[in-house]
Parts: sequence; structure tokens; C-alpha cells
Amino acid sequence: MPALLKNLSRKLGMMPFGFHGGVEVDQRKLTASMAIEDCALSPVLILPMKQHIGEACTPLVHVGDYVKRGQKIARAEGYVAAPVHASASGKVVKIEEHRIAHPSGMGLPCIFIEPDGDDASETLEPWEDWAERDPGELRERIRMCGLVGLGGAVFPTFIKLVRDQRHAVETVILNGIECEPYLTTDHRLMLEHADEIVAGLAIIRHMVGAREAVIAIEDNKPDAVETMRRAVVAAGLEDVRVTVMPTRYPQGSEKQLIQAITGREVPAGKLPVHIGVLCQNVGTAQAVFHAVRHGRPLTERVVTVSGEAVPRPGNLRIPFGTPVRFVLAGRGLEDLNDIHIIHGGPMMGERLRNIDVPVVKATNGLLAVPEPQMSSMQSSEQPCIRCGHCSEVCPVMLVPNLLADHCRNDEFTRAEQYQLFDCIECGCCSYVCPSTIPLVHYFRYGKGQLAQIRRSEAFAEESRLRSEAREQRLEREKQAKAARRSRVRKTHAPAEPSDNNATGKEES
Amino acid sequence: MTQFVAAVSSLGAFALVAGIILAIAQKAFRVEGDPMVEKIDALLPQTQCGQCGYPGCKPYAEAVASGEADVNHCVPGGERTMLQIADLMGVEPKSLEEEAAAPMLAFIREDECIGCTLCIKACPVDAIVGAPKQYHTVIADHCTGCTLCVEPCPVDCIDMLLKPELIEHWAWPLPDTTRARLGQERRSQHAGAA
Amino acid sequence: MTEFALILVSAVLVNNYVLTKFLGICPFLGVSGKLETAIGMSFAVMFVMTLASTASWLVQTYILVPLDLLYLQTIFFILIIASLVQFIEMMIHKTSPVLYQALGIFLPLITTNCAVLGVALLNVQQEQGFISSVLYGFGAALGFALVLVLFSGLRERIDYAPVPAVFKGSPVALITAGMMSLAFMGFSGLVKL
Amino acid sequence: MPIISSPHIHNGDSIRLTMLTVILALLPATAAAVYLFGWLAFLSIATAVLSCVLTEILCLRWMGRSTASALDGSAALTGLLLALTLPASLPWWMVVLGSVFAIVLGKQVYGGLGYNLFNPALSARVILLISFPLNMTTWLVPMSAASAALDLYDFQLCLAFFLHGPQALGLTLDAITMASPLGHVKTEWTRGVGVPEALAAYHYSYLNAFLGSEAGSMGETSALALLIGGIYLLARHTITWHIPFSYLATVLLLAAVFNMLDPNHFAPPMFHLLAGGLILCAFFMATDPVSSPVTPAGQIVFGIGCGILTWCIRSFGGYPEGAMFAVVLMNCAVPLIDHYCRPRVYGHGADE
Repeated sequence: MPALLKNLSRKLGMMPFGFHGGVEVDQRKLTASMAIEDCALSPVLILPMKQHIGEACTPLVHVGDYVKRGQKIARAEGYVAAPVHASASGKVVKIEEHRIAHPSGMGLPCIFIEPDGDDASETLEPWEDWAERDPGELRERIRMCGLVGLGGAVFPTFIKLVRDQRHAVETVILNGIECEPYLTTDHRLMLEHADEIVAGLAIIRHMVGAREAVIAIEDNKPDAVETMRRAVVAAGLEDVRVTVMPTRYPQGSEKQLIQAITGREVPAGKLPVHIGVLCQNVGTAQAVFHAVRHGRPLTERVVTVSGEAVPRPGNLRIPFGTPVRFVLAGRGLEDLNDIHIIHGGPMMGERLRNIDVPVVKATNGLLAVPEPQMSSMQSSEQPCIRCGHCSEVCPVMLVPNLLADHCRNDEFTRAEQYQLFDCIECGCCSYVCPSTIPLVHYFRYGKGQLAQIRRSEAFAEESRLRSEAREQRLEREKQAKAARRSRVRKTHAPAEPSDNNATGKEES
Repeated sequence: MTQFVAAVSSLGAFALVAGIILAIAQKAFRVEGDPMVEKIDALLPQTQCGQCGYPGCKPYAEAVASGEADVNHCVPGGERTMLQIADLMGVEPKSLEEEAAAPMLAFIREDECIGCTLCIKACPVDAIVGAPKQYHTVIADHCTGCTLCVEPCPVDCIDMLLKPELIEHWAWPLPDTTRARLGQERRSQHAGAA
Repeated sequence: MTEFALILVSAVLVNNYVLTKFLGICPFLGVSGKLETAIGMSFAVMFVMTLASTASWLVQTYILVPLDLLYLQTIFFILIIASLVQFIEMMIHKTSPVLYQALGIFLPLITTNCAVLGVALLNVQQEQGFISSVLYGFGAALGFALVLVLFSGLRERIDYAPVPAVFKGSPVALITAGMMSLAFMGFSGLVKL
Repeated sequence: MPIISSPHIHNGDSIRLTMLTVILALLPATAAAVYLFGWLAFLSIATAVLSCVLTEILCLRWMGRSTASALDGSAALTGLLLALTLPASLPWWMVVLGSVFAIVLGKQVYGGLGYNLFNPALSARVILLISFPLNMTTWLVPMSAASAALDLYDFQLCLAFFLHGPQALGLTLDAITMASPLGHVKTEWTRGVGVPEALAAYHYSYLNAFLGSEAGSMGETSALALLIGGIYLLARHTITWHIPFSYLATVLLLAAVFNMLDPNHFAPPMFHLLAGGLILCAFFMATDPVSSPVTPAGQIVFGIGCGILTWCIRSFGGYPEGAMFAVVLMNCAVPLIDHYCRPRVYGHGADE
């Protein structure tokens, strides 16, 4: 009875769900009951040198080299980076810039591999005794294997898996929410590989030394809850809690999930670890298990290929680098007229302007939807009637309509004052807007412009310092010269011509 | 007569009191230097390019603060800088005389360089390294694209190239809708209100 | 006590200087473009108006009436206001150069702001006691500040609106001021003094 | 191919749908108005709605903007709301004038839907009240049938009255009108008669006020019909509870406290609630999304402000009814309220 009351008051908007706002979206999980299949091997694999958040990698192979699946072909430069591994055995045919799934339509250097079909693979030493190993060692393994968060943010995983004295991780949250419509990769993974996910969770817990572990699943996946509960018991990890959350978008967002489970907010500009929480996607947990237990680097992932325009939707295990066109063709979608392809989910994914881009670590879904469904809401922006629905649904409690006004009119100082950078771009505001204002687009515009302004301000400041330093140096040199001249004049009464006129040359 | 005296003396005394208070206030609230110069200088792009007709960004800032120069002479700063300065100064924005060009970088064709160091001396931000009789090269991260080094080069080996676009620096454009264009219009009207 | 409260309410709302007496319109339209500027201007005017009504009452009671110099009233009052404005100008220049720039010409123009002189003149005409005069001056200033700040908020919103070309700028601002004035008529009769 | 940002799906809500919902919510009040004031109400409402839509089309055409937005229901809603706040005895040209004011000065001058600062219907009503104080405070006796001087259910008579005024029918306004409860109490108070006495002399009944048969503006009299509409809007989530609740609660609280202190001067809370346009304003005018604050905290501040002003003007002011002034006055403060009542953003100033 209390649960019913709670549900009712939530529905009436009188009580928040675990986090502020959010929306109920039409689930459209067409592929929920379809088992994961292997995708055919594409004749060419295109591996971008950056498939994570952070700095790009440097190729380690040359054109003509033979590589094995799992072989490291690009080295991570810098700390926030993840190396790239060959996703099939074959020959490196070229290394050049190629389009990637990015709204700009710009490209990145990519390694092109022509698979030979032998599927010769290279793995690291399998560690069955991971429980006895040092967390630092395990962390290095995860870094070597190129693991990134597979929920969509693609943040290098090893960075989060750290034992920090100041911020001890108390709770590990395994994110099996998958709140985006259409997507069912995590759902299927939990159904089919529950044991591997639970083992991955155990490894993660061992690494960060967390007391508490929670697996969070939304109540629209009761079968996954059941399977995970059984897997937890089977693994002998009775203290791992499998919690069922009410279905609500964007519960799968890290900050919102943490708030819903712990009731605490991640302070602005800080990481979850600052409040003692670590959040990992279930897919990442599985990848951690494979990396540690089998020494297998990250070379493939499960992708939901779905949408009303796909003849044969499904959940596919796709090697990285497989062109999207090849994947879609494999599911019977060849004619792309009047069809939109979305990379990711419909709420946060990007529409692809070119489908020759490769599947990368961030690809959790490939959706094909008929055009009218989406284009009707685009470009028909009506004036804002200030209904306030956007503020109601905003999970970070912004005032989206006012914020968009500031962005549209280039009042960026105001936009910053209205906390533009706290927007998580979940799309709830645009989803409910009766005037179909592309609010998220305005925020992205504002963020981009502000970033540019900050960059140019920083550059201006640097230039100013450099210019001032130069002026001072010139002044010093002038004085030194004058002093030298007067000294020379004093010693040799008749004036001598000045000796040196290239004074700036010692600078190098 | 008495009334006249009363009027003059009372008014005079009152004025004197007010004058004394103001004199004291003048002392108390003396403003050292002109804080506006610093504020304007902070808004300028610091390319030190001299396209404004002043020898650098700071001198231009001084000229603007004193009202000697208009707010619309900074070419690389473009419309945004002009609007910010106008806003700070509380004056009407003026339209720019020249369109800001795309950001450029100087590039030295090293095989043609004779190592004369003339460009090094011209560079206002020390972005060129080299020594006499050695190849010079431009530190791309430091170059402001001011073109001041192009002129002095005796063998014409310096090219101005477009600054390469990075995918990380790509910024979303405004959405392609009528409302978005209305915002644009508003801005251009603000800018064009000369 | 009630009387003082009524004086305040009367000066702030019922007999608002801008919206019902139509005094001080120039700064009302001139510096209401931005909220921050309007707030700065409000404080400057509050300072000047309160002190001006205080000083003018003192001058009126202790200099002009005893010496029978009422014909010098305007000169005296302008002298007071001008000195106060000079004073606050120096103060703002020192404390907030940005506000100083933003207020621009309107800061020295407080001197000739009809609302300020109006308060001083009306105040002594009403022949009230000292505290009432001070309160009246303060109330009038508060009313001016309230309306100025409200109006600047409205204008910031208008600034984003696709106002038809003929109404852009002052016309739509004046229409808005008119609407505010109509709304303030709702206060009429609220206080009978 | 233009760059399109996520999200790629939408819940299907639209401006037209919102406007239609509000119009639907006003239907009970409209029906009550027609029931209470007969054909006159029908004529006024039709005139107001039509002239609002026509004015909007003309304005848009004149400005060279797309006239499609004139049919999104917002102009019709403005007309309907305006008509409901008017006395039924108003001649046609005042109704038309009010509608033109509402659309031109209230809305199009600012750039059309979404940009108006004041509630268009209420600002038109304020303009009419100040321009024609007598006509705007003359209230027809509701439900007057054949026995009365003017049969409200006789279409011919009503049309003649509407077009040519009472003189054409050989009537004086006095014969067919009466004071509204609020106006009656105010005039009696100025004559030195206390509130309880004045109400007794008026034969005031709470039940009549709730059902709507007391004198007043066409759509304001029936609290019942308005509440049905208001609850519908709340249930449809077109409005939130913040403004109506805080508005009504403030008026009730102030009225209750002061009524306890001095029952002779201050009317009881139920009287305030049911009299005049309070309920209409609380559910339909103050909640007009365009001219009210966006944030929940701002909406509560807005409601409280409206409540205080309404009660003050009613209790002390020169005008008997303060609800519309209160809403228009608070409309002035909306940008500031919006600016200062923003919610605390996630991760800012929370624990730690």
C-alpha cells in the first residue's frame, strides 16, 4: 500500500523520483527478446585513433604490417587515454584521416585493417588468481586492455578504478538501467552473461576496496533483475544488492543514478569518487572480467541495431571498426532514402550524416528511423510560451528556457551565470517542449562558444604575458647597451662605433 | 539691505560648507590611475598586431579608455570584442570597419630561410625561434597570426596559413530555425547601430 | 507609527513619482536597459533623494523661513542636490568604475532630475515634520528604485523579443511604462492622506 | 543536411494542444456565463473571440509574419478570457475595443505569442476599466427572464441591447443592473456601514456566490464552473498547483486574520474567495504561462504577491476589485522573480 501511494504521488508530480524531474519515454525496446548474435566480419575495419574521452593515440603499426586480433596498434598518449587494439587479424592497408561519428562530420586519423579471416588472436596472460593480485597491477592490466566506459561516456576505466586514501570508495554501483528507448545491449548482456558481469563486479570491488555494491536495474527489465539476483547468489556474493528502480529517463546518467541510490549529489566540478561512489556500466564490468580473467583487450562490443526502418533488428556483437553501412546492410537495410541513422539512443545519440563511419567503443546503438517522425519537430521552432515543463523535467534543476534565451542571444555571461555547464544534455527539456524548441542544441551552441571564448581568452592572456616579457627584455637590453656604451666612452675617450646590433639573437 | 546681506551671506556660507565637504571627498575618493585601461586591455585579443593603428593592445586600450579612439578598431577581436568594450564603456556599439579574417598562423619555409633574424625581432610575442645563420621556425601554439613577420622577411619565405581546425575545438552552430535567426538579427542590429 | 507607514506606502506605491507623477522619466528610460545598472542607479538616487529632502527641510526650516529668503529656495535646493550628486559621483567612480561608466551621463544628470528637485519642493510645501519629510523623501526614492528595477527587468526581456520594427526601442518601452502606470492606478485610493 | 542535435524524439505536446486544453477548461465557465446572462453573454463572448482572432490575423499580415500562428488558439483564448472578465451589459464596440487592445497592446507590440509581458486579457480589462469606469462596474441582474425589464433569453432583445445600448429599448441601466457584492460592500463602507450589515442588506448568500447567481462579470460569478475547469487543468498538468494554491491561500489567510481582528471592516475569507474574479484570476489569469514565472519557487512568490495585492486593494483601495490589478502588477515583477528564484542546480551548494 505505501508503495502504491508513493507511486501515485510520483506520477502526480507531487514527489520526486530518486532524482529531480526526468520524463517517461516510450520504451520501444524492439530487441529486448532477441539474443546477442555475432556480426559478420567486414572486408575492412577502420579504427580511429581516439575512441575515448581524452587525448588521441599514436599508431604503432605501419602500412603493410600484419596484426593479430587483440594486438595493440596504437599507443595511448597522456594520462586520460586508452590504447587501441586490432579487432581482427589481417593486414594494415592504410593509415589516414577518415570520418568518425561526430556531429561536425570531421575526421580523425584511422588505421585501416583488411581482415584475413583467420582470426588469429593475441591475448595477455589470463589471471585466474586475480583475487591475490595487487589492485595496482590489475589497474595496469585494465589500462593496457584499452577499457573505457561502455555506457556511452567512454571515459577510460582505469582512471576510476583507483584506491585513493583521501576519497575511499564505499559504494560500487553497477549501472544496468539502460533508460534510453530502443537500446537493449545491457539488458541482453545481463540476461546472457550475468555470471561474467558479477565476476567483473567482484574484480572492481576488490580493486577499489568498496564495502557496498549495488546493481541497479529499472523495473521494465524484471527478467534481468531475476537473472542478476540468481547470478549474485551463485557467485556467493550475497551482500551485493540488486535494486529495482522505477523506470524513468535519464536514470542511467551517472549523477542521477547516484542521487537515486545514495540520495547524495555529486558536487559540481567533482567526480563521484569525491562522495565515495564508483559507477560502472554492466558492459564495462563484463569487459573488466574478460581483460583480467582472460587477458582479452577490448576489441568488440554489443550494439543494438534497431528502429522502425530496420527490417531485421537485433543485438549484435560487432568488432570495432566495422563500418555502419556494413552493419545495417547485414540487417537488411540497404535503401537509405528518407531514413535517419542515429548513433546511440534517440535521446542523446547523434544523427549520422554519413554512414561510412566505423562502430567505435562509444557505439551502444545504431537506430534507423523513418524521417518524418523526427524532422517534424526540427526546424519548426515556435516561440517559447514559458510553460515551465522544461524546468520541471530537468534532472539538474536548470531553467532551460531562460538558459536557451541567453544562448540564442549570445549573452554567454548570463548563460554561465545560469549554470550552462551543469547541463548534462539528456534532452528531457527538448522532449517535452510544446514549442519544439531545440533547447539542447542551444546549450551545445552556448557551450561551444563559451569554450572558444575561454580558449581565446587564455591565449590572449598568454600572448599578453609574452609580449610584456618581450618589452621588458628589450628595455633591459637597451639599458645594458646604453650602460656598455657609456663605459666604452669613458675608457676610450674618442667615441667608437657601436659593436653589436643584433641583440635579439640569443633567444632560442 | 539687511535682507541682501542675509541672502548673500547665507548662500555663501552654505556654498562654502558644501565646497569644503566636496574637497574632502575629492581627497578621500581619489582614483589612482585609470582602472578602465586594465579592464579594456583584458578584453583585447593581445595579438599586438597593430591593425588598430596603435603599436599594441595596451596602447589601444589606453586610447579607448581616454575616449581618444573608437571601440571598433580591433580587427582580430571582431564583433564580440567590440560589443564587450562598448558595453564596458557604456557607449553605443559601432559597426566594424573590417571583417575579422579567419585565424591564421605564420609558417616559415625553412629551406628558403637565410637565418637573418629579422622576423624574430618583428614578432611581438616571441613566437619565432632561431639564431643568426640558422633556420628559424614558428612555435605554432604561440603565434597570434598578426602577420608582422611577413613584411621584414628579405626572401619572402613566410606564409600565412589558415589555423588548422581541430575536432576537439569544433563548436556547435546555432540550430537552423527562424527563431535562432531572430537572435542573430538582434545581435547584428546591436552591432550595426552606428 | 501608522502615519509613518502610510507616508511610506503613499510615496512608494500610491503617489509613485515615476508612474503617477511622471517625474524622473529621463533616467527611468535612460538607465533601465540593464538590471545591474538600474540597481546601481537606484542606490544613487536613493542616497541623493533622501539626503536632499533631509537637507532641504533643514535649510527651509532653519535658514529660508527665519531669514525670509523663500525666493532663494530653488537655488538653495539645487545647490544641495548638486553637491550631493558630486559627492556620490566621486564615490561611485572610486568604488565601482564599471558602474560609473555604465551610468555615464545619467549620473551627473541626477542633478537636473526633476524627481529629486520635485521631492525637495513638494516636501517643504507639505509642511510636514522632520521625520515625515525624511521618510517621504526616502519613500519617493524607494518608489523610484522599485519601478526602475522592475522596469529594467521587463526591458531585459523585451530585449530578447522580436518586437516589430516600428516599436523597437523607446516605443515599446514607453508602452510598457504606460501599462505599468495603468497597473499602478490600482493602488489609487489605497492611502488617504 | 543541417546539423541536428539530439534528442530525436518528442512527446507530441504542442502550443495548439495547450491552448485547446485551456479553452476546454473554460467551457464550464462559458456555459455558466451563457446560462446566467443569456444571449448577451453569448454575443459578447463570440464578439470578443472573433475580434481577437481577426485582429491577430491583421497584425500578423501587416507585419509580414506568418498568419498561421493566429489560429493556434492563443488569440481565441485571449478573447474568451477577456469576455469572461467583462460585465454582460457592455456595448459591442467596447468589447471590440478591448479585444483590439488585448491583441495589439497586450501581445503583438511585444512580438507576439510568448513575448508579452502582461496578461493580454487582463491588461485590456484594466485599460477598459480605467477608460470606461461606469460601464465596467455596472452589473446585469443574472438569470432575468420574461418577468424582468430585459429578458436575457430573448435573442432579438439581447441583440438590440448589444448593438444599440439600453436607450434603444427604452431602458435605463439602473432598472436592469445591481451592484456586485464587492462593490456594494465598498460603497457601504465609505458611507460608514460595516461589512456584516452591508452583506445582510445585500441578502448575500455563499451558496449563490458559489453557484454564480450573484452579480458580477460574465465568467467570474460561478466559482463552481471555474473550479471544475481549474481542476481539469491541474489534472492535465497544463498548470501546476503553485500559483493557484499560493494565491488563494494568501488571500484566505490575510482575510481570516484581519476578519478576526476587525470583522466590521474586513470581509470574511469565504466572501473574498467567492467574490469578484479571484478564482478566475487564480486558475486562468495568474497561471498564464507567458506572463508568470517559470520556476516553482518563483511561482509561489508570484502567487503570494498576487494574494497580498488583491486583498490590499480590495480592503483599502479605491477600486472594489483588485484581482486583475494584482495580477498585472505582479506581471511587472516576473522577470525579476525569474532571475532571483532559480532553483538550486544539482551539485551546487548541496551537502559538502
